[in-house]
Amino acid sequence: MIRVQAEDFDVGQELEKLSDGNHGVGGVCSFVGLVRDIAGDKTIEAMTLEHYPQMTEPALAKIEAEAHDRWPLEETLIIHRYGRLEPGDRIVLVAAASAHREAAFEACHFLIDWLKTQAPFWKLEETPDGGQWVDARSSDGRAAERWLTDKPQDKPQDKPKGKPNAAE
Amino acid sequence: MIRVQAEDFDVGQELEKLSDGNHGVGGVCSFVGLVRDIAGDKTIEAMTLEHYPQMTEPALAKIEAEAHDRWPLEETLIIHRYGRLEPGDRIVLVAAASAHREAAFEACHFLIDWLKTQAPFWKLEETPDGGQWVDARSSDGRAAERWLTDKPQDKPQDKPKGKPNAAE
Amino acid sequence: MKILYFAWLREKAGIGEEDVSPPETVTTVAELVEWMKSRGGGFAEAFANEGMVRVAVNQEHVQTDHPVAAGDEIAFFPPITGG
Amino acid sequence: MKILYFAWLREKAGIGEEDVSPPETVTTVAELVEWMKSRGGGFAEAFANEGMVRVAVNQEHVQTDHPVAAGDEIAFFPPITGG
Repeated sequence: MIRVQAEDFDVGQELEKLSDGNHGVGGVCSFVGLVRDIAGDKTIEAMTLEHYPQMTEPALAKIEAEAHDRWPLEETLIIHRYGRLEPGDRIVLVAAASAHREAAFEACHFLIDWLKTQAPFWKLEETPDGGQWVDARSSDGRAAERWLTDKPQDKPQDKPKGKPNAAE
Repeated sequence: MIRVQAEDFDVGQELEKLSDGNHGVGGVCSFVGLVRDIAGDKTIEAMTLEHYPQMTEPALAKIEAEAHDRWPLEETLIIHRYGRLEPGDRIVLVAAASAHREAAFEACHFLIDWLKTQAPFWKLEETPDGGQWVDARSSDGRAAERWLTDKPQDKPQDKPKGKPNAAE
Repeated sequence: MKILYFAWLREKAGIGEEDVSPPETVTTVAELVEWMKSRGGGFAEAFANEGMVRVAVNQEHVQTDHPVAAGDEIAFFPPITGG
Repeated sequence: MKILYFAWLREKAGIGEEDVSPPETVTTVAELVEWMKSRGGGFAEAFANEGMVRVAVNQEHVQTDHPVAAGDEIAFFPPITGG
């Protein structure tokens, strides 16, 4: 599930949908990104997220499909906001629901790492010195790259050893 | 923050508390564990979680303190239910809020892995063949053990390279 | 000392909680387990497979060489399956 | 072809979107960028540091050797800072 929107979202309600009526889900891992009030040594008054509307949804769909290719997932979710946001505001929600917790954690981590480098969004920070476009961080590039070599650790052919139980 | 309770919890409301009024939080990673309706090849009708009340809260507090020792966290949360639960019911919620997403992910993963082996809970599954105590899985033991050797990757002295920005 | 049993240990022992006064020669968890087994019945059954028994003394996970004394709260249970 | 600019490339170019008809010799992204720069002013400035420019042709991330043709939608932007 993918959404690109200016409005805020209700995290509890969104996560509920990932397992609603699906009793095969043992775990839901999620990550919410928020606007901080500092960046390095600068105070942030607000942040404006610009995006490339014609490309954003296809890019998110591709990232989501890639996660489903890599892990045994029941459902995934990406919600990304655009427009002007203030410190404490939610920017993004990614989540993965799976029978097994390792798959949920890895897929969720993958989703946010790939969003950082593959989803066409750009951030303009408002500081006391004026607006400033955020530079891409090399650490985000490295975080995304590790998924190019890492193999999923919880593919169906490589399930946890020992008897599975109903709670993951 | 720690809670042990029979009642369900509101995930959105609980996660909100982790960053409420704290604009230093850039990301909140969470994991919700749910009752599945199958375990191996058995149908699960319900699950009863027994615990050791005098020990549970101290054990959870210790797990939480350990997470704060290892990662730069703003806040953490563990809610664990006990009693009789049915497929689709929430069992546990763990979450970690940090300035940086790597710390949030690792701490959250650590919390659930350690809960699996350190928190005094035992699961009784109701199957068509009767009640069955769940065996501990060797994979859970290994998942917990990796944190005995792994070093946190996002300690203050080892921050992401590149200029930090207000969104994590 | 106060003894607590959980999960299938509780079911096998047939009791959740009891106060016991083992002989003075019982000074460690291992010795306590031996004495427990000597009581026979459900207790012998509960401790038949010692590899499956975990123990906490005064709410702390411990090994079987840990000392036990009058006034301690000692809990026996199978490996944890929380989370 | 339709050209889109985002973030500081948009600010430097002074425009968010335009339709252009480069000469027939322009067949790749790299050649398009060269032609863009030759138009001077804000365009030259936007592309001054090519290492900081990313490109998508018809909504797909591509490298600079990717072909371009009439009818394409070509977007220029700095490295992504989503999430």
